[in-house]
Parts: sequence; C-alpha cells; structure tokens
Amino acid sequence: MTITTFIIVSFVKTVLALFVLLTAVAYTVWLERKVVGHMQNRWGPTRVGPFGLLQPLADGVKFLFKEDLTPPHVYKPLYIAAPIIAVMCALTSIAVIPVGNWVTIGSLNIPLQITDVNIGLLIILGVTSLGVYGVALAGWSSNSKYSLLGGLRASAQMISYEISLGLSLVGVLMLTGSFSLRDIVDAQSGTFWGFVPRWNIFYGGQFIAFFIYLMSAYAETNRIPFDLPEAETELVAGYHTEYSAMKFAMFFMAEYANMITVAAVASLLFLGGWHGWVFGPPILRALLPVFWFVLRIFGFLFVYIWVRGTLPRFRYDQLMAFGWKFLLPLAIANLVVTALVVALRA
Amino acid sequence: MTHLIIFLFFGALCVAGAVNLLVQRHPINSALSLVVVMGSLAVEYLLLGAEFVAAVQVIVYAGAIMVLFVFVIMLLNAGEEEQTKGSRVALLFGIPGMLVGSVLVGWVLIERTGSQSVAAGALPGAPRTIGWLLFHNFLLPFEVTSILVLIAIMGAVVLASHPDSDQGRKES
Amino acid sequence: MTPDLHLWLIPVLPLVGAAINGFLGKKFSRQTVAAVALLFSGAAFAMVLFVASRFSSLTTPHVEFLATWIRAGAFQVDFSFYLDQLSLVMLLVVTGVGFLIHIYSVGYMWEEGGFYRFFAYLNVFMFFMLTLVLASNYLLMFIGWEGVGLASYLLIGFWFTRDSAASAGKKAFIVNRVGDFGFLIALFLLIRHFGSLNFEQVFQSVAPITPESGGAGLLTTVGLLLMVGAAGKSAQIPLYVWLPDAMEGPTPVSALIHAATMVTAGVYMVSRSHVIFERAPMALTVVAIIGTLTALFAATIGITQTDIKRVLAYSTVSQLGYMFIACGVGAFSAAIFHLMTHAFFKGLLFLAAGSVIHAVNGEQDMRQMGGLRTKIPWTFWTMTIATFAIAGIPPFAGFFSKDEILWRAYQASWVYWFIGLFTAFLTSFYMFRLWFMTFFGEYRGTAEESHEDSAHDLAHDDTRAGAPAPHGQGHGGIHESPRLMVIPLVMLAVLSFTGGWIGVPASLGGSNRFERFLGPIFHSAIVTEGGSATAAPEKETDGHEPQTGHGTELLFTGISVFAGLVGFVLAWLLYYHDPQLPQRIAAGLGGLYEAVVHKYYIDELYATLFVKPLIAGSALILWHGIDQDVIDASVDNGAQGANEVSDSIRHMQSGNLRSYAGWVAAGAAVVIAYMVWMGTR
Amino acid sequence: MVPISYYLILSGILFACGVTGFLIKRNIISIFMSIELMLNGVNLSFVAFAAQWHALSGQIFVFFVMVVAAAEAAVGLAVIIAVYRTRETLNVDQVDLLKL
Repeated sequence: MTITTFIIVSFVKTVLALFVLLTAVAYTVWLERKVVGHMQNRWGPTRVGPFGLLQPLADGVKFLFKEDLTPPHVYKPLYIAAPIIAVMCALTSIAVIPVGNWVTIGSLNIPLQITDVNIGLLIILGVTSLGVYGVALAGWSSNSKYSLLGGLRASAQMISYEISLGLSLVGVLMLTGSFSLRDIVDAQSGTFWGFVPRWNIFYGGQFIAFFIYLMSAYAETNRIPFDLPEAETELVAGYHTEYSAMKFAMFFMAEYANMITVAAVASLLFLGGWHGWVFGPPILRALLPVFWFVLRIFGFLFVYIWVRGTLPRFRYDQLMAFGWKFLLPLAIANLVVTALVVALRA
Repeated sequence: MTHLIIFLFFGALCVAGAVNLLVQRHPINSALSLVVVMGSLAVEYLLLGAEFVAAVQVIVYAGAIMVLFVFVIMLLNAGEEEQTKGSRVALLFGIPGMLVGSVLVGWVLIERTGSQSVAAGALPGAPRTIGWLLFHNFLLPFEVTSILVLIAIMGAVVLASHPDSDQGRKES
Repeated sequence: MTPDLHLWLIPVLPLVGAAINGFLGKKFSRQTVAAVALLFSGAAFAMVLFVASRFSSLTTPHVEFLATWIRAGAFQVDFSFYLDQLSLVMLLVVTGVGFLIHIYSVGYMWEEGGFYRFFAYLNVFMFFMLTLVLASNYLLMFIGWEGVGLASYLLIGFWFTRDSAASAGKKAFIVNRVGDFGFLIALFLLIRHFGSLNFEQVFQSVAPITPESGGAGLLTTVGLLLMVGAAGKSAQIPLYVWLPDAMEGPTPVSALIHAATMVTAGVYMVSRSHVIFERAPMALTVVAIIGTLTALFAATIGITQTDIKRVLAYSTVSQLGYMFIACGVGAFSAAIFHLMTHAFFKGLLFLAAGSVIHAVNGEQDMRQMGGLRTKIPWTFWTMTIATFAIAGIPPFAGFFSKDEILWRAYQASWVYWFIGLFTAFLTSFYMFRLWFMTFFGEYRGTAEESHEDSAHDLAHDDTRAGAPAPHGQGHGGIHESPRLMVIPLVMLAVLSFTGGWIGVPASLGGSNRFERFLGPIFHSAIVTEGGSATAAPEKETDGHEPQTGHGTELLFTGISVFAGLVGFVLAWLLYYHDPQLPQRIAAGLGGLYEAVVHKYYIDELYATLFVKPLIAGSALILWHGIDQDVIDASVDNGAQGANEVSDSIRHMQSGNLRSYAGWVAAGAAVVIAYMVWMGTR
Repeated sequence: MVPISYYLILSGILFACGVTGFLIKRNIISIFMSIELMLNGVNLSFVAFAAQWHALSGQIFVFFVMVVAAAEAAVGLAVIIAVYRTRETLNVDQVDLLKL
C-alpha cells in the first residue's frame, strides 16, 4: 500500500484503539465497582442509567468539571508532568498489541494491530518500565510525606517485580523464538492430543510462568494484594494523594489501562491469544477471534477484581521478600527447566 | 529524506537533553533530561537498525538504571545543588582540555570516516542474530560480565546496608 | 705427558680445609680443627710429592686447563695451572714448609683463642699461595698475590684485640697496595701491548725484542713496575717497612708467611718473568741495586734490634735483598736456590724463636733472656744449626746458596759483591749476637712470674675450658716446647743442614744439580733469542765457567766464609766475652747508633711524608670537601628539593573530585593530541 | 541516507557534554549521570561504527557497556548512599577529606 494509505489506516486504527481502550477503562471501573459491590452484598452503582451503566460517563464529567487545584509547595513542572507520563506509558503499550487476525477491506489487507514490530514484547516491557516514572515523580514532586512514601514504595516495587515479570515471559519467548506478539500467538494455534489447545500454558508447560506473571502483574499495576503505594490505611492515597480532578483521573486511567495491557499480554502469551472457535461468514470469521480475545481479557479483569475483593494486603517487607526470595528464584528455575525442555525438543 | 529529518530531530532532542542536564540545577531534572537523551538515542539506534539495542536501551537504561537514579534522588531527597567554590583546576584545565580533545576527535572523525552514509536500518541487529553472537563468539565475555554483575549486586548490598543493621561488617 | 695430573687439587685441598674450619670450626674441638687443618695441608703436600714423582715423565711446561675465566675479543684469561721446574720447587717449599709449620702451630697455638680461625686463615693462605705459584697467567697469579696479602693481613692482625697488631695488619695491607698498584699497571701494559696475560704467549711475544730493538723501553717500564710489586710483597726498599711490624702476628705466621713463602713471592714473580727482565737491563740493574741496598740497610738495623723476632724480620729483609741481587745479576736459579734454603733456615729460625718465646712465656726481648741453652736443648741445637746456616758457614745450606749469589754478583760487578760480603758479615754478626744473647750467659728474665704483656695471656681467659695442654707443666717456669713443636724444628734443622747439598757448585767438586734442574726454564728464553749480551750471566749457569777458573771462585768462597767467621768472633767478643762492651760502643757511636736503633727513622719519615699528608688530605678534601660538601650535600639537597617539590605538587592531590576530573581531561586532551599528531604524520 | 559522521559527531557532542557535566556539576549524583551520558555517547559511536563496517560485534559491545553501566550504577549509588549517611551532603566539593 502507499505511504498515504498507510498513514490513513494507521491513524484510523490508532483512534479506534484509543477509543476502545478508554471506554474499556471506564467500564472496567464500572465493572469493578459492580462486582466488588456484589461480593460485599451491595449493589454498586445503580442510579445512573440501567445498572448504573452511565456511571463512568458521569464520573468523567465530574472529573472534567472539578476544580483542578494545585497545592502549594509542589514542584510544579513534574507535578504536572507526572500524570501525563503515567497515562502516556499506559496507552502507548497498546500500540503493539494485536487483537486479531488480518481483515481484508476492499483491496488492502490490514492486521488488527496498530503496528506489528518484531520486538513488540520488548517495547511493551520498556514502556511499562517507563511507567514507573509517572508514579515516582508524582510521589516526589507533590512534596508531601505520604506521596513521597507512596512514590518510593511504588517505584521500588515496580523495579523489583519487573524482573520476575520479564523472566516469566522468557520461557514463552524461548518456546516461540520471536519477540513478535503475532508470531507468538500464531505459534499457539491448533491443538495437541486432539483436544487440548496448543496454548503455552498447556503445551509449553508454562503454567508456573503464568502464575508468576500474574502475581508480578498485580504488583506492577499496584493492585491488591500489592497496592502498598496507595494503601489508604497507611498513607492516605499514596502517590496521588495531592492530586485531584483530571490529573487524578489520569492516574486512574493509567492504572486500569495497565491492567488491560497486562491482561492482554497474558492472554497473548499464555492463553493462545485470539484462537478459538471460528465459524460463519467472512466478517464473522474476522471478528470472532477479536471476541475470544476480549473474552480472555475480561476474564483476567474479573480475576483482578475477584482477588481485590477477597485478599488482604501484604506488608511491605513481605512484599519485597515475596518478590525477591520467592518469585525471582521460581522464575529462574522455570527458565532453566524450559530451556532444558526446548533443548530436548530441538 | 525522512530518515535525515528523523535523525536530526532526535539528534537535536539528544543534544537538548544533554545540555539541559548541564544547565539544570536540580538533579531530578537532570535525571529526567537524561532519560530523554536515552529515549531519543534509542530512536537513533532504531534508525541504524539496531532494534534490539534500542529496546534494551529503553528497558535497561531508561527503565532500570535511571529509575534507580530517580529512586536514589528521592530517597536522599537531594535538593538544588549549591554553587560552592569548587576547584579552579576543573575550569582552568578541564574545560579547555575537554574542548581541545573534542575538537580534535571531531576533526579526526570527519577526516577519516569521510562522507560514507548509511540507509535506515543499515545493519539489522535482530534479536536472533544478536543472541547467536552473544552466545557463541562472545560467550566468555558474557559469562564474565554476569559474574561482574553478581559481584556488583553483592557490593551494593554491602555498601548500602545500614551500618547498625548489620553485625560485624565494617562500616562502608 | 699425563693430562690427568689434577693439579687443581693442590690449591683446592687447603681451601676445603679452610672452608670446613672457617664455617664449622667454631663448634669443633681443638683436636678436630687441628686434624682437619693438618689433613688438608698434608694432603696438598702429598699431592705435590705425587706430582713431583710424575714430574720427570712430564713435558714441561705442563699446562692444565680448567675453565675459561674471561673472554673479551681476542683477549682471554683462563683458570689454568702451569707446572714447570720453577713452580715445582716453589710447590715443594710452600707445601713442605707449610705443612711442617702447620704441625708446629698446633702446639704453639693450642692455648690460643680463635684456634679454628687461625687454621682457617692459614689454610686460606696456603690456597692462595699455591694459586700464585701454579698460575699460568699473570691475572691468576695476581689473584693469589692479593689473596696471600689478605691472608697475611688477617694473620698479622690475628690478635686484633691488641691495637699494635691491628695497626700492623693495616700497615702491611696498605704498603702492599702500593706494590700491587705497580703490579697492576704492569699487567695493563702487558694486555695493552701483547694482548695477553698468559706466561707462554707473553714470553713468546717478548722473546724477539732485544734491548737495541724498539719496545725495550716498554719492557723496562714493565720490569720496573713488576719490581715495584715485588718490592711491596717481598719487603724491599722502599716498601720493606711493613715486614718488621708484621711480627705482631703469631710466630708460626711470621715463619710461614713472612719468612718462608709469601715474602718470596716477589722473587718468584721476578724470576718467573725473567724473560722480560733479561731484555730490560736497566730494570735488572735497578733490581740489583735495590737488592743490595736493602740487604745492607736491613742488616745494619738488625744489629741493634733487641726484639728477637724483629731481628729475624730484618734478617729476612736483608736475605730477600740477597735474592734480588741474584735476580738483578741474572742469576735467577741462584735466587731460587737461596729462596729455598732461606725458607728452610729462616723458617726454622722463626720456629725456634717461637719455641724460645713459648719457653719464656711470651717474652720477646733478648735482653730478658740468656742461658736458655740447657733449659731448652732441642730448641737450642736446632737454632744453632739454623744460625750457622744463615751465617753461611759450610756445610750448612745457607753457605752454598749465599756463596753462589756472591759469586754471581762479583761477576756482574764487584760493588754488589763487596756490599753483599759486608752484609754477610753483618748477618753472621747479628745472628750470633742473637744466639749468644739468647742461649748463653745467665738468665736475665723473670719468666716465673712474668705472665703479662703476652698474647698468650690475653688469650688465656677464653681457653681455660680448652683441651688440656699437650705438655705437662702448662705455663710453669722455662720449659721445653711440646713434641708437636719440636718435631718440625728437627725436620727443618735437617733440611737446613743438608738443603744446600743439592746445589754444590762445581768449584767444590759438586755438580750444581739444582741449577741444572732449573736450567731449562732460565735457558729456554736464551735459546729462543739466541745468545745476546743479556744472556751472558746465564750462559755459564751450568756448572763450569770458562773464563774464571775454580781458583778465583774458591778464593771468593773462602773470603765469604771468613766474613761469616769474623762475625761469629765479633759477636762472641761483644755478647759473650764482655757483655758490657756493646753499651760503650753504642755510647761512642752516639747519634749513628740512635739512628740505627730507630731504624733510620724511616717509619717517621714515611709518616711525615705520606701518612700525615694523606690523612690531612683525606680529612680536608675527601671528608669535608667531597663527602660532606658534595655527596652528603647532594643527598640532603635532593631530599630538600623533593620535599619542596612535593609540597608544591601536593596541592594537586586536593581530594576534590572535580579537580581530579580537570586533570584527567587535560591529560586526555594531551594524549589525544599526541595520537592525532602521530596518526596524521 | 545519513552520513556516518553525523552519528559520530552526535556521539562526540554527547560525550563532551558528559565531560563538561562531570567538570561543572557539584552534586555527586549529577556527576554520576554525566558519566552515564558519556557512556551513551560511546554506545552511539559503537553502533554507528557497527553500521559502517557491517560488524554486529559493535552492537554486542553496547550490551557489555550497558551491563557494566548497570553494575556501576548499582555500586555507585550504594556508595553515594553510604557517603550521604556519613557526610550528610552530596556536594563533592565538601567531600574532599580523602577519608571516610
């Protein structure tokens, strides 16, 4: 295709992806409130719209029209930059995530992915690792002890868990031999023993890696049980104590966007991406994989919420000990085993 | 053409970040500008085709090392650096020496490398090939560096561990 | 020609003994030490005897090559040994007399502290002396030369606790240096002009030179320089002064080193390089003159000395003078002959004197002796033989050799002969004086209670625990020496009685065997350069001379014997018949006597001429001038400068990180500039 | 097409900036960052040369440089923390006793 069409298509895809993502973020919040509510025997949001379905919209409006106050004594440039960094990093990583097979519109054959780079996974890792800055700077720049402690905790926790996160992915990479997410997904097509889907979690024996990834992901996204950085009971709201209105919303969005991203990555790497039962007319054949994929992500998000609703919070030293003394060795062991397996298969 | 434009843009970003690192008084600003430098350097690497290097640059440098810096800055709550009366040597000899050296080097570089130019992605450093090289031709250095890292970790632990928190070890 | 003669064993054996005694002797008992020393020196002697037995079957000179020492271009010096008649004679003398004196020393030194030290030194001396004798080139000879000097220094200063002994040792050493200096220069000249130090090569290249031809001047210079060396080692004028003082050492040492062997090294060296001397008549003349002067001079001093050992010392000097006369007139074989006999009887004299001293508990002043004839018969009789020998009374050894020399001297010039004759008279006079004063008359000493002022007593304290004295009554009254000391005396006595008979001149119906034995050496040179003027004296060294019949020779023999008898009678008159007379004569002579007693004030002269200026100069120029103002000053200023410089540079080490960075950047700039410059040119 | 020399000049500029920072900065952390800047400049030249000579080893070197830089950062920051504990300052001009 020509450069102009390429640009047009990319632009369209980007806008689409962003729209979908932000909507998803908004409704993830709704979903969480709903689910946790039911878990705690309450209704959750019900007033705005049926089942409170318009609640996220109301929240958005609220954020928009709230007074955007900046406390004194904050280090302004970074105070402003921090949430932007956070949300940018969160949104960027969506760019390399494939959501489905190729679709053919007229003459041109488009991948359901903003861009397919052969080091996609690395980019995701890099971007998420950059996400730390948002948190850290927010905590530091807003010049309050709660924020600082939150920021410190957050950055330390993220750095620590990033290692085991990355290591847990390496197993899959070794099985596939590529960084391209699309290749990874394609490698998981089909079944073995006739009925078991050829997903890495099954076929590659990566379920340990999968759980390591899951826990690390919780930590990465500062979710319960690892939400030390914003532990309400200890330090009011952690790194975004001093934030309000749109800036706070940005952190909010960033967190949920990250949740979605890690969920997407998990399903891509371990659960065979969009593979699933495909049937019907071409348009349906094109969209069903997307459906399966979204289903998986939804499942993940549900687990997130479920965990939040059930598990208590770690203590900080426990958190670190867990990360360094349990997850990391486990990931390395898994790595070694996988390497042996790969070597034997080859 | 676009190639040159991209190069110039990110090159300018690089230089701007570097200069900003110098002029900023507050270490955290310097750190962030350094992050900018690294990010745009990653793009330059991409232009040269070293995609894996670029990724690692972002992950390791921007994502780990610089985070470490920021973390330490926050930990020590480093404020504006006060303009103490430093040594005159640094200004009398260091700066001129630096200028002379860089001018000479620049001249030599222009002289020797001539006007040979590279296309975008001239030398694709795909992860596969890099890995192959790393684990065949450069296996020994690789292992040695791993040991180096191990030792560095232990040293860091020893140094940073609180003097009274550890028994028997010498205060570092 | 037997290549496996193992000459090297001869010097090495004593060295081994020295090493054993020197390094381990401290723990040994005296018996062990003595055994070791005697074993090795005796072994050396036996080796020499073995060599001598094989000698007739050798093609002389026999050179035994051991190893290459120095090789610089064409110039090469080897560790190689050179055996011919001359060195054989020397070997026999050195090892034989040396062995006897070793035996003697065991008895003599038994009471002494540092017993092992003494024998270690003695063996070292043997080693170097044998090296000197056996050397096949001047350099190796020089090693021995210096070595014996060292040994004599150590042994003279053996009782280093005594100041006089220490200073005597130093004196000997320093005076010898003067001679060695000349010797060295001679060697340099040889290297310079003949490119070699090997005897054979040097003599080969010297042979064609005649006094008329060019290069004679060179030979004269070399000869004179060699003579300087010889004068130093053999105590000739003007360098004799060390020898009398050397008597500070133990008597066996005086006997071995300062009478029998070392001091004769000069004579050996001169006659070894006779080829050079024969071609330098002037040098020969100088040698002769020095010899005569020394002989006379020392003899006159000898008359007045009262210390028994000093008398002997001066007589040694004058006897050496005789030998040099012989060398000077070209009668090298006669010189060697006298060297040998002198080794016998002078060694004997010293040993006997030592025995006397031993008997009277370290008293050395003859005026404190007398009437010992009956108390120490062995010593007396042996000493008598020696005295007669040295006095030149036939048929004792000394007679033949001395007579030979005188006869040769007369053939060269009547002046030599006359002075030699007078010296002979003086010699017999002071020897008999010694003889009478020591053994006749009544005892004047106080040996019973005199236990002080003697080295023996000095040594007593540390030898109390030593092994029991070999002789019964320890240090009671006057007593005969232990058998260990008597045996060598007797053997030497026999030698000095019969020693001369191997050289009976034709005039007395003998057929000078000794000369014929040595003939080949002192002829070889002549043969090579075919009967020139210098060879005249040598030509008739074989027994019969054409121009002067036996009559004249007999006449001269008679005269010299008569001179000896006159000396005897005079001594009898003065010191036996009328002991008061000498004082009166001395009073009559007055100033002259004083001068002679004080050895012509030579020591004082030297002190004023050389020693004081030297000390003053050293103090002023070397010490204050150079050492303090140059060397020390440079060191101090260097330290000072370093201090200041570092004081200024210290500020670079400011501890300020950024200043370091500045330096590094500047240095980097320099390096880069250098590299660019190197790269672009 | 971009001339190799551009990349090299860029790396040179970065390196020079690093040196300057080392020289003029007082804060020890900033100085440390200047070092990192120098390393980055060198890395760029490595990659550029790799592209020029078509030798991937240039990029490999970059990895080693990064690893060393990481190790250095770990130790160096630990040292900085230790220094801060004893000196209560990060100003290198006040840490010149050459002893702890």
